[in-house]
Amino acid sequence: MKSRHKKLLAIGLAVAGLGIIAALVLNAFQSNLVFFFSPTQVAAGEAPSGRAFRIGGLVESGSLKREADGLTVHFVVTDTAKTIPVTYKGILPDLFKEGKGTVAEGSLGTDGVFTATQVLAKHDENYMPPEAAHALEQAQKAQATVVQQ
Amino acid sequence: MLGFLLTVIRRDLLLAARRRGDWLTAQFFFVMVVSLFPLGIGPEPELLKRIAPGVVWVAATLASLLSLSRLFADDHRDGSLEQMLLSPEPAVLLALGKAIAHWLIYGIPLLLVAPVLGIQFALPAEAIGVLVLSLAIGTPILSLLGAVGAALTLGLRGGGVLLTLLILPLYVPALIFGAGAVDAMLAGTGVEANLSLLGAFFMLSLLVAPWVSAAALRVSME
Amino acid sequence: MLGFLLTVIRRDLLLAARRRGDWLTAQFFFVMVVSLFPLGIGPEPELLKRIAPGVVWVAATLASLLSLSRLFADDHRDGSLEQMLLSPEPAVLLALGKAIAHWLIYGIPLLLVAPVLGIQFALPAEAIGVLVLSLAIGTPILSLLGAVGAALTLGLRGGGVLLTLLILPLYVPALIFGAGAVDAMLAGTGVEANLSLLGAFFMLSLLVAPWVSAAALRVSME
Amino acid sequence: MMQWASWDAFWAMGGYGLYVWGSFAVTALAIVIEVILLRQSGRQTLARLKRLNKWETE
Amino acid sequence: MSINWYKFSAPASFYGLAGRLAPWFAWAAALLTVVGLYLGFFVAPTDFQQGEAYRVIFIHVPAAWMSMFIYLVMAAWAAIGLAFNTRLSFMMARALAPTGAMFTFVALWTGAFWGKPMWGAWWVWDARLTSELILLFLYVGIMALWAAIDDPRRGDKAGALLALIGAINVPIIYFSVQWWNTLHQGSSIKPTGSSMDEVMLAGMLIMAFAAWFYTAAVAFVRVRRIILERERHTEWVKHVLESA
Amino acid sequence: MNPHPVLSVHGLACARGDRTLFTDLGFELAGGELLMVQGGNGQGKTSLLRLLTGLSGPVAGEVRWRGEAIAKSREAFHRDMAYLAHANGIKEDLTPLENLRFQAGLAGRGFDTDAAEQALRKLGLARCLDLPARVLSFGQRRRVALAGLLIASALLWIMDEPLTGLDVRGVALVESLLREHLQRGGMVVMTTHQALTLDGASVRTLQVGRREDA
Amino acid sequence: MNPHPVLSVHGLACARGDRTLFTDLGFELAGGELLMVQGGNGQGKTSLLRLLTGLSGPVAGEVRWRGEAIAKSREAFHRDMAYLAHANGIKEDLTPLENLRFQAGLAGRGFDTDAAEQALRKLGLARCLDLPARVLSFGQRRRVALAGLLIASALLWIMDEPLTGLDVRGVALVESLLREHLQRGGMVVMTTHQALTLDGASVRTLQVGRREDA
Ligand code: HEM
Ligand SMILES: Nc1ncnc2c1ncn2[C@@H]1O[C@H](COP(=O)(O)OP(=O)(O)OP(=O)(O)O)[C@@H](O)[C@H]1O
Ligand SMILES: Nc1ncnc2c1ncn2[C@@H]1O[C@H](COP(=O)(O)OP(=O)(O)OP(=O)(O)O)[C@@H](O)[C@H]1O
Ligand SMILES: [Mg+2]
Ligand SMILES: [Mg+2]
Repeated sequence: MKSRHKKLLAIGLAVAGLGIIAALVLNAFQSNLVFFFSPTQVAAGEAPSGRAFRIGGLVESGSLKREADGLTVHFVVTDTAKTIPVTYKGILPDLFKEGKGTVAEGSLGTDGVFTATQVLAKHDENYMPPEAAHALEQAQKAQATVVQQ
Repeated sequence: MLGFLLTVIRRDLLLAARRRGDWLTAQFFFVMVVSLFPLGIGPEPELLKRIAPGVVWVAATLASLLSLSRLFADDHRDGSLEQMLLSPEPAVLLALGKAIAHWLIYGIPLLLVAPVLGIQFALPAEAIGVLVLSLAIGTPILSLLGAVGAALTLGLRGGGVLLTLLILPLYVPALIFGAGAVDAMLAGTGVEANLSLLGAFFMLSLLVAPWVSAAALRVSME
Repeated sequence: MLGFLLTVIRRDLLLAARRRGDWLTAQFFFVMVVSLFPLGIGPEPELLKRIAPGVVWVAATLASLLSLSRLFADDHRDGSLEQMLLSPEPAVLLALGKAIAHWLIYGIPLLLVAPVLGIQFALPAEAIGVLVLSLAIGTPILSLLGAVGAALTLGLRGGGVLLTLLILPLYVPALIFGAGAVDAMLAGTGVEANLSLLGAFFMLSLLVAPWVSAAALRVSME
Repeated sequence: MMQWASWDAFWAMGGYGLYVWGSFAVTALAIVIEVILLRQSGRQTLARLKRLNKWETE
Repeated sequence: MSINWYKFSAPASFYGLAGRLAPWFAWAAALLTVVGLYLGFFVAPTDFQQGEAYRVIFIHVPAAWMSMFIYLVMAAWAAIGLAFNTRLSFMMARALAPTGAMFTFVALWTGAFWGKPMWGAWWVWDARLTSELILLFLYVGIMALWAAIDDPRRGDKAGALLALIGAINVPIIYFSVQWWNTLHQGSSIKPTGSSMDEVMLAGMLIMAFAAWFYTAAVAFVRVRRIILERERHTEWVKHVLESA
Repeated sequence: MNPHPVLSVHGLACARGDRTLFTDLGFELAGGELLMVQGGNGQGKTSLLRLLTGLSGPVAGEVRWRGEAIAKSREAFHRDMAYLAHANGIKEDLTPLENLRFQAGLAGRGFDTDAAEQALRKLGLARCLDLPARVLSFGQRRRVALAGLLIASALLWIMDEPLTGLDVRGVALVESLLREHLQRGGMVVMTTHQALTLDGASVRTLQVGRREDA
Repeated sequence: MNPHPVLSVHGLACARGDRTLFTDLGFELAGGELLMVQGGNGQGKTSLLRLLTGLSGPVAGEVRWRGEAIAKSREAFHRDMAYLAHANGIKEDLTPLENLRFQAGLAGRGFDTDAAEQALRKLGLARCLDLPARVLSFGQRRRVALAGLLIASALLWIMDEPLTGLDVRGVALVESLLREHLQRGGMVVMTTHQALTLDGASVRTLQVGRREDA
């Protein structure tokens, strides 16, 4: 084999290899590979069964209830399509609020209630002063009313 | 070219056959590390099943790493590595051949032993299947990357540990995806994503590692 | 006689100081093995806490074993072991000194790092205390027994792996009692029984191991 | 002091003092250590090289 | 004597240049730090969701950026050194690594100290955090390899090879928040614009520049030391040593 | 025979660690010539030989083979050259014959079992053919390495202290091998601290390292 | 001087693996005498020397020191003996001087820094005093080991090919060291394949291995 042929062969193999890599990676990202599962995924049976896993989503507005002991809480995690009720006993992170993101670890009972052993807050990437946030909220509400009308 | 590659592989296989004790010991190490865990952690079956993928994968990693530290060291000490680098054939093939031989000698037996260990940890049959499959894709990665590390640390004192330090960070993705695949199987979620990424990582190592090890070998000879 | 013992220890400390990289790397290896498990097993805190004692103990075992494989090897290769055995002083002191130096160099830092790893695995403070205490009694056992293995496997190829094979079974009791003590702490039962047994095992190794290693050294010189 | 009612409020950081100051303190410490090490090793290198060169020209 | 010793080799002239630049960069870093911290602590408003805890951002983000940026620059120097066998490139790579490791550590530490109050956990094994930890391991591994090899030329090349393979980790760190769903937040600064208040953003960017200048200053000082060591047999170094 | 120098070295400089061993070293060598590299302990003989083989790279200067820099024509050069280093490069677990077989395979050469066996016999290893190299004495191992050199049928031999460990007969044997090789038009670059009798051969010497220590 | 033999060997036999190297070997050595062990490659010289040091045990026979078997009087014997093996026994990370210091400590001897430095200088290592042994050339390392032998002030020197790697000056140096040692009433058992000029010293030879191979 001439050295030019060798070079061509090497380049050909490299290109083929890169192609395979790209295909495999794309395939992987089409499948699920996640730190947590969304309620929709759980509903679709994609989440693990009979063992601990994480769910993530927003805390549904108005769903947060505290029991008398002050530690046990109930809330509902939603991704706007599906919802999962959660119970948790322990201290909640400061950022845990209705309407905000959360990631809860625990297991799903047969009654469809998710018993969490750890609840984390997942915040978004927005940083602004409260006034601005308030103004933004107002604006959004105004827009929403405009749309409704 | 192919002849050279085959000679490199045949030579290492013959040497391994002459030193069967070495080879057996490496396999034994793997079995032993895995078996230590039930001793250290306690015999709770559910717990053991949960940690089985991670433990088997970590043990396989460590077992391969230990044998990898000698991949070029013996040839370096007795001067035959020098002679091989003076061959007219390209050093990439040498590095590739050495990695392939290492996998044949130390990787394949791991695959054969793994099912037994899986049973020891009460893994269900499908999970054992995924475990073996993930190891089959994952252990060659270690042989390839490890060859880079072995070449870089050639002749340094404490090379074995240094090798580990250099290679483990690079190897972490394989560990995560490999153990992740088995875990996903146990959890009843899809294993495909993990295995695809593992495969992609394998292809990447196959493309890159031999060149880097060859360069590293030349550097270490200076 | 004491002078000889001190010379042996001082010499190894000086050599370790000259090669600070080696030493740091061994510590890093320990940290890394422990950190691998969360990657392989998954990040569930409750689970991690459960397996923490076993993982830390197994990792400490492996880290010590790796450095042990070089306990006599370097001295053997460059011929200084031969010279030391030709000293008029008894070889038992040599073996003992080497084991003590090994513990000072590789054992003590493990004790210092262990708390950090305990925190990584979310262990409570008292459990971390017991972990360190159990390691403090257990790691010298490893240095002492490991010296026996290192002497036995001296000059054999693949000595490192063979060493593991020989010594791990002997070390299993230390592992069980050591991890057991921490486990007992976590479970809220008494730790005393485990620690007492560990202490007894330590005394036994201290009495027996140096003699055996000295004899093994002479044998491997033949 | 447009943001803070008092120095106490400043140090309290709205209850997050430990975390905010813990972050900044360790960062400062890391930088100080790096600078000190750099100076030290610079001085050592200089001294060592001087010694070596003198010894070699002897 | 008025011989211009520095004319004779690239390291020699760079030695002088680095010496002249380092103080300027150091002062710039100090100045920017003061301005940045002032903006960050006294001008920037409280955040609407994180309260005062968000102020960790002024050190976390610059440190995280620098940890990745320094790695890339180091790998680039290493690649140049391997390709063209230029001694100075390897020296630059060596001079950068410790500072990169330092910033990686700081990013990890401040991230943990931020995560505890905000997320409710010091540490989780998500993709962003794990890959950043691997970055620290890579830095340490490269430095350990350099330390273990006595022959500087061999050490240079060996470390450079390792640095190059490790470079693949940097895009993984950066894009991890997009590729996988992580607990770590997504990017606040995107090509399309930022989702941050202007004053906050200004403080953060100024602190990032401060970190950049600091890195440059420290690297210059360190590379001067390395140059002296490597070139100690040359006339100009002997001259420098005599006059020092 | 080629009247032009086949191996030529120009302005070679070598540094180990931070010590410069030699600078501006140059020589030319044609077929049938032997170059004896001389110098006391630690003067840089081994370092020079490794530069010549291309195993390490020079700080300055160039080694040329048939007029081309060996860095560029590596393959052709290594096809023509055989290097006997201080380490013998034989595997302890293989018999002498197996050692030679794999050496040939790795060098991309064909292997003739009879020729190899003959070379081993010539070097006085007739009784060791079936033993693993591990049990051979130091001198016997050196002889195996020499046999490897012999069957490589290379044009250029680079030999670092080939006589270490050889007894008196061994030394005489090496001398006759060298003479034969040179007569066939081969070339040799070698070092040794021992005396060597090579009457009739065209021997040149090269002094490495300026200052004499000690 | 002791008129009786100080070192005596009786009916010594040695087997390596399944091969008998020598049987019924005996000799006596008194102060001021040098025993040159001769034999071709692989005849068992190294094996004999290791038997003499007590590092390995004989199949049959006995080595006696001042009339007592060395297996019994190990401590006294090792106080009087120094062994220069093929491996130098020096640590690569220590400087020559540190190496000598620890050697002395490990041998339970006192250490005189000045004397050690002088020995190193005598062996031509003046310029290497501050370097780690790692960067020394092969010949220079051999010289460090020889310096260790020198300051051990032992009565009996056992030396396995002390000349390997030494340049011409080095060989001359060793010759003069040997002469001095013998004149002081010391004893030497050694091997070498090179020629050694020791006029005036009482040199005896011992042939190891019957058959001459090769
Ligand atoms: C140990 C834990 C953490 C690590 C290792 C880490 C790592 C990183 C890294 C490498 C970056 C730079 C990549 C980029 O610019 O996208 C980054 C950016 C950032 N991190 Fe973290 N982080 C940690 C925890 C946190 C926490 C707890 C928060 C907030 C609560 C946070 C907020 C941010 C923000 C706001 C950015 C800037 C994003 C941008 O605009 O690009 N990080 N972090
Ligand atoms: N890293 C280093 N730092 C300083 N000096 C070094 C280093 N490596 C090698 N040297 C020096 O370079 C020289 C090595 O030369 P080389 O091994 O080529 O010698 P040689 O001529 O073959 O000697 P010998 O006859 O003893 O084999 C020695 O003098 C040694 O001290
Ligand atoms: N395990 C074994 N099986 C068979 N033969 C062996 C074994 N070990 C050693 N030998 C033989 O014993 C001899 C070793 O002798 P030794 O090393 O003492 O030789 P020597 O006289 O020192 O030779 P040299 O001059 O080459 O150093 C060799 O001939 C070797 O082949
Ligand atoms: Mg040499
Ligand atoms: Mg011998």
